[in-house]
Amino acid sequence: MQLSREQLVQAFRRMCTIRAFEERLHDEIATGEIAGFTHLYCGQEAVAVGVCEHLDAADKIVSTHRGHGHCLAKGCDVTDMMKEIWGSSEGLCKGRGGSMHIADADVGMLGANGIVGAGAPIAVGAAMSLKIDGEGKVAITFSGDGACNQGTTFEAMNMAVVTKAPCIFVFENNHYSEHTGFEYAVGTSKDIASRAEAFGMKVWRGDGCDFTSVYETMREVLEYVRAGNGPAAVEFDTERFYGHFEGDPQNYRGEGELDRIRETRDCLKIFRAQATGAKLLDDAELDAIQQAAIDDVDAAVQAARAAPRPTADDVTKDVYIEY
Amino acid sequence: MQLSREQLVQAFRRMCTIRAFEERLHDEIATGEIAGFTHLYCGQEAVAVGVCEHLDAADKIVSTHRGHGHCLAKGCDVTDMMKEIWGSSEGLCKGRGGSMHIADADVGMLGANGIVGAGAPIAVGAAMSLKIDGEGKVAITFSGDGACNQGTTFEAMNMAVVTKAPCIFVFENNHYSEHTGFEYAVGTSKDIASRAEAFGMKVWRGDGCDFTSVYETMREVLEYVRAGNGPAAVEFDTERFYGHFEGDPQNYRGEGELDRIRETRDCLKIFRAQATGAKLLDDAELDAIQQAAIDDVDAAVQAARAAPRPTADDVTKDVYIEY
Amino acid sequence: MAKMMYRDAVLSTLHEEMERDESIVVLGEDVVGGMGTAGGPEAIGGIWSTSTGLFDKFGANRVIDTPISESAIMGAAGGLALTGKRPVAELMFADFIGVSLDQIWNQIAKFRYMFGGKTRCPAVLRMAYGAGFNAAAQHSQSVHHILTGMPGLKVVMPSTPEDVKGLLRTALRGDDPVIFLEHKALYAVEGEVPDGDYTIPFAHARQVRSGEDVTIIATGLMVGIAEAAAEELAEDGIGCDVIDLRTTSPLDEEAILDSVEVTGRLVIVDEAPPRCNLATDISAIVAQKAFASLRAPIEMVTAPHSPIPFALELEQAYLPSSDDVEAAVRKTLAYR
Amino acid sequence: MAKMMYRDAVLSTLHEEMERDESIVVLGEDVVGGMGTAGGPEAIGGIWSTSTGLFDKFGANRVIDTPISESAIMGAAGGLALTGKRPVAELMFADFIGVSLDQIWNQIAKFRYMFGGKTRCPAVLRMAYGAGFNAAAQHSQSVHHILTGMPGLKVVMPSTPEDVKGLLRTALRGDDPVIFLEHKALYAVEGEVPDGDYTIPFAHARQVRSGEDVTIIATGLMVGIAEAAAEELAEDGIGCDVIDLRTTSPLDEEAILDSVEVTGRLVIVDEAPPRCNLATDISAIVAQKAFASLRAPIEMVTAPHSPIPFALELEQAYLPSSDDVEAAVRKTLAYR
Ligand SMILES: Cc1ncc(C[n+]2csc(CCOP(=O)(O)OP(=O)(O)O)c2C)c(N)n1
Ligand SMILES: Cc1ncc(C[n+]2csc(CCOP(=O)(O)OP(=O)(O)O)c2C)c(N)n1
Ligand SMILES: [Mg+2]
Ligand SMILES: [Mg+2]
Repeated sequence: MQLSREQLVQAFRRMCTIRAFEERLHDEIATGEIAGFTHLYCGQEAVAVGVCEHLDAADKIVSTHRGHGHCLAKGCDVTDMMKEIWGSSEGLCKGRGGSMHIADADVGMLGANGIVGAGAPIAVGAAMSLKIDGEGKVAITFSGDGACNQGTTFEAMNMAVVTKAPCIFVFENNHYSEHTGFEYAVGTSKDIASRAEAFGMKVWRGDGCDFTSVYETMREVLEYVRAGNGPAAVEFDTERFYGHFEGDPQNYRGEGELDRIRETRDCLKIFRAQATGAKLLDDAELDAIQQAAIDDVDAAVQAARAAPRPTADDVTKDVYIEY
Repeated sequence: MQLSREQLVQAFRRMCTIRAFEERLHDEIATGEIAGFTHLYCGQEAVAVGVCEHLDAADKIVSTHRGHGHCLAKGCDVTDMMKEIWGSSEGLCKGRGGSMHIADADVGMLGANGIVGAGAPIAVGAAMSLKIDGEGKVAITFSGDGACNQGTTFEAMNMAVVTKAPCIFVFENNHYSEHTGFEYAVGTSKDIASRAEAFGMKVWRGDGCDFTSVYETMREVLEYVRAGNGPAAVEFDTERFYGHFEGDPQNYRGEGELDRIRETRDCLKIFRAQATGAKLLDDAELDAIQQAAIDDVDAAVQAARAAPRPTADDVTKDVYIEY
Repeated sequence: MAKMMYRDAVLSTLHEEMERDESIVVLGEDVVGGMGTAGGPEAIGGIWSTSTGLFDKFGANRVIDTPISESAIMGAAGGLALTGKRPVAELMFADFIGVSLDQIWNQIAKFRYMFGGKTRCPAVLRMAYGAGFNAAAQHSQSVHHILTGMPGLKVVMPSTPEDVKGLLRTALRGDDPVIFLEHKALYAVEGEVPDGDYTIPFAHARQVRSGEDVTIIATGLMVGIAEAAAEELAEDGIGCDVIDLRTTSPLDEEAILDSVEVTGRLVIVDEAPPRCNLATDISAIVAQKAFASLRAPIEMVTAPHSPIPFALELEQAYLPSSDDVEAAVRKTLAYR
Repeated sequence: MAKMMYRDAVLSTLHEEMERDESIVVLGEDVVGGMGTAGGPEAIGGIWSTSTGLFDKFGANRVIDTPISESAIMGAAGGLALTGKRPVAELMFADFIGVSLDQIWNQIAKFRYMFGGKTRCPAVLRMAYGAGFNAAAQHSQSVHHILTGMPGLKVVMPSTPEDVKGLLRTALRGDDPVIFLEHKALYAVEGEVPDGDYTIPFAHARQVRSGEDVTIIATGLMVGIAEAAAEELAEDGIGCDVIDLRTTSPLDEEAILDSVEVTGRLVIVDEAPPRCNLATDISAIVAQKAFASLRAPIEMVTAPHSPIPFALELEQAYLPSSDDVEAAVRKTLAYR
């Protein structure tokens, strides 16, 4: 761990915020208060944070249906997000987008996306744009192991290589797409990074449950891409703690699988062990950070509950700028 | 060359038929008699014939916009095809399809295709079907170097691997997609077979201007796929003698490039050199075969010119079987 | 007669027909569920529970779980259908025609025509459509109008479990490509289903309710909305002839024109946005072919020209309601 | 005033606007041509010659030749537009929305709405459409009805070089996504083009010819067909009010309704097949909003419900002709 204390605190704080956000949603959804499909990011926090801690608002990211973690890591406001998920007119997208369509261009977050694989081409376009601007900024697209089978993902990788766009393809391999195992759906190669490599891209691999691994891997990747070498790809091995969406009974999991990953592959635990082991932060400090995140999320939920609701006239607004 | 004399004669005859067919179309199109877009297969004959000589009518192929060669190699009738290209109601597709949509399910030819990359998924479906039938038959899809950038092609390869479909992806790399060089459009890898390999497929490479190379490569590929090992891919390096479509001035070619490939990469010349060198066939025999092909094509053109024309009522026929 | 949910009508028909006809093959994402996991095949079925048990009964060759590759799924359906099989390919959400339209529109719909009538392509493409789940702009759309406009496709929109069974059988026994649109908000709805091997022919609309004052035309989820409005209006002595089209292509023009000839007034309910949709289509047919019968402007009750919003209140306002239908009926009746 | 071909109107406008506005970026297959070849960039332009010289003038960052990956092209346009650029993305044939619809329909069209109005997505998606080249079922289609039905998109269908320039400028200076449909059979047509930096606002139809007996509405290639029919009919003293819509979304409803109010008779010409197309759309609007003015059934002249055939005679029979329009006008006039 080569980060400063401050950096470590910030990273842990962000991971804890995502965790608290998702855990809370898990509880709230069970009560029926939240509408629509919600896909929780719990378990993968180290990826979003390990990637986004390297970025500023001028760097862009494009996300997936499982987008809360990426949004929070990129700097979307916790309360505005919660209001959005609650469907308030004060939500980050005025209640029109919901969980699967959260976006905030001001912080470089170009949208969660309900269509699996749709993000990658958009990120390539953003990267073309950043290349024109010439300031060493990058566009990053997150994709799951399932999304890596969608034709658009492949097209985007090739297009990025051909146009030398500063685009980074981050694959979060959590071993499942819905109820289907990665072992089945990703051919006999079972290797996402190699597919990217076959397009002539430089690729990296890392442990997506270990913040340090993600962070240090991304340092190299970003150095390479910011230097104008064209696109790159990274595959992170990670874990999904909850079901595909809320309501999924997860009976495709092996016996004890969830307990095992919660025990041995929890990025917060791993971070804690590393930080305390290296005597950079102690348990009390970490506990306090974790609690602060929980409190923040609680405040966001209270705000979301109290926030104003949209009305029927809002339906047809913002379809066009002028019509 | 390990083929029997008979097999060699047949292969050469087929290659010559394709060549004669395309050369004649080249002339006829210049006179304005043929409507629509026509993409000639001249130069690539060894691929279509080297592949299809291994197949019978129960094996299926799916082709591209540059489909005449595949059709003829698979056994579509020369005259019926010519009538189709002329737009006659007696054409193989009753004048409704034209050059880009020739098909004949009776001989296992599931269609040329105007949409680049659309054939591969169709071939995977045909392969799934043949797998159910369990008789060791295969489905083959031909794709160009340009088509290998279309998302559908990638999806199809992965899907074939996952479902262990007896599908063979034959890539004809003629170095150009329309006016764009392969060197530009196929990423920095410049290697189509490796992309296929990254999906976990076994791949082969061969010289698409050398019938023997194609034929012997395909012998291995087919043995592998017919044995139930799942899909495979082959990349053949080949040459396109005419423009992308008729009318293309080809000013993207290097100086003397066309002369050079006509001289050194003509599959008919290469075949002739091999056959005469090995004393399997002599020049007079080969000349006679070539002339017979030209005569056949001429007869087909005469027939097409004289063939009946479709009428307005034909427009709405065969949209549905019943409606 | 048995009571059955709409989704079970899909499932039981697939079971029955696959047993009857060996050439039927099912494919799609998670149609088996659990492939490549510790839980194993069928650990969990597809998200709509419309394929449960098929894999166990018919095996891996006929029940094919696919990667997330909709173009390849639709394309494979085309290839299967061209080679003697009867694929039933599932798009988990109809919105995913966005990533697979070419295979549906430019391939499957056109094979027979382009190939001179020599091939048949009996592909049944099932897709869950419609709003009502707060699934927002990319998981709630109606696509029937897009597909109805495409020659070569047949488009089916069952509104009851009974119709699901009868129409799905017809789809599976016909030789043309069929788009089978299942409304998400109907999956859990129960209804009586006749016993026996009945089929419902295409282009035979169902008269949901008869009346002589106004014709109301609807499909899918909108049938219930229209019916509710009609019930409400009946209390005021207004008689609505409610017609469920069942299939939009082919279309039962006769049923529409016959009804309008009697009522002279027409309201069309369409869950899609207003432009170039099925409501305009029916309206145009009537304005051309039953002009003399029309006694008032044709009213259309549709979603607005906007994407589908997420929030409860917004989606509710977005969707046509029985109040909207009622208002439209009263409006057309008020016209003199 | 200068005489100019339709295709050159596209090209010259792109040259002028790219000079004026640095944020405009062009991308598509062979928009440079010759990349990765011995001939080098611009060895040969795109097949429509609508981007010639752009690469040499504006360089590789702003004129981006792409692989054959239409989804990625459209998606990249979305990403460019979301980050402050004004992409002009070309689909070589409109039929290729089949392989790229998701990015157009579910992404570009909806970003602004889904993201709560905080973003703008000024992507101009140019595509060559229409029949007349015997290019058969997959390279000849009209897609305006499909895209007009999609909220969030604007759809432009210029019929003259003058309109190409004025409308393309408006598209490039607006902040919403625009589908710019160029008819293949018009590319080589010449017309007068005004000098100066004029623009043509959307939803402003053009009165092609005035008349008081029948209204004829058309777009794109069909405008000339309608005009020819009107000329023919004028010889018999029949006055046709021919309206070129120019944009189908937004739509100049007023121009349509005003004309029908005068004529009471309406013929709509649409190159698309008959179901759920623009003709039904206009018909429905009129049957609802100008019912009282209508004196005869609304006639629609469209392609038949079939894919587009290849052979000369078949394609000719497939396409609406001025004879068809003339017959429809006479039919509506004969109605009492
Ligand atoms: C084009 C498309 N196909 C299918 C779906 C339904 N779907 C949503 S998420 C998902 C699985 C995605 O798996 P993966 O990419 O591994 O992401 P994860 O859920 O594991 O984060 C599927 C099939 C969709 N939303 N879009
Ligand atoms: C989806 C789609 N995109 C673009 C085109 C236009 N087009 C037709 S052929 C072609 C080039 C294909 O190149 P390649 O696959 O190498 O085949 P070749 O022409 O060399 O045989 C293009 C771009 C098309 N027909 N379909
Ligand atoms: Mg996953
Ligand atoms: Mg090529």
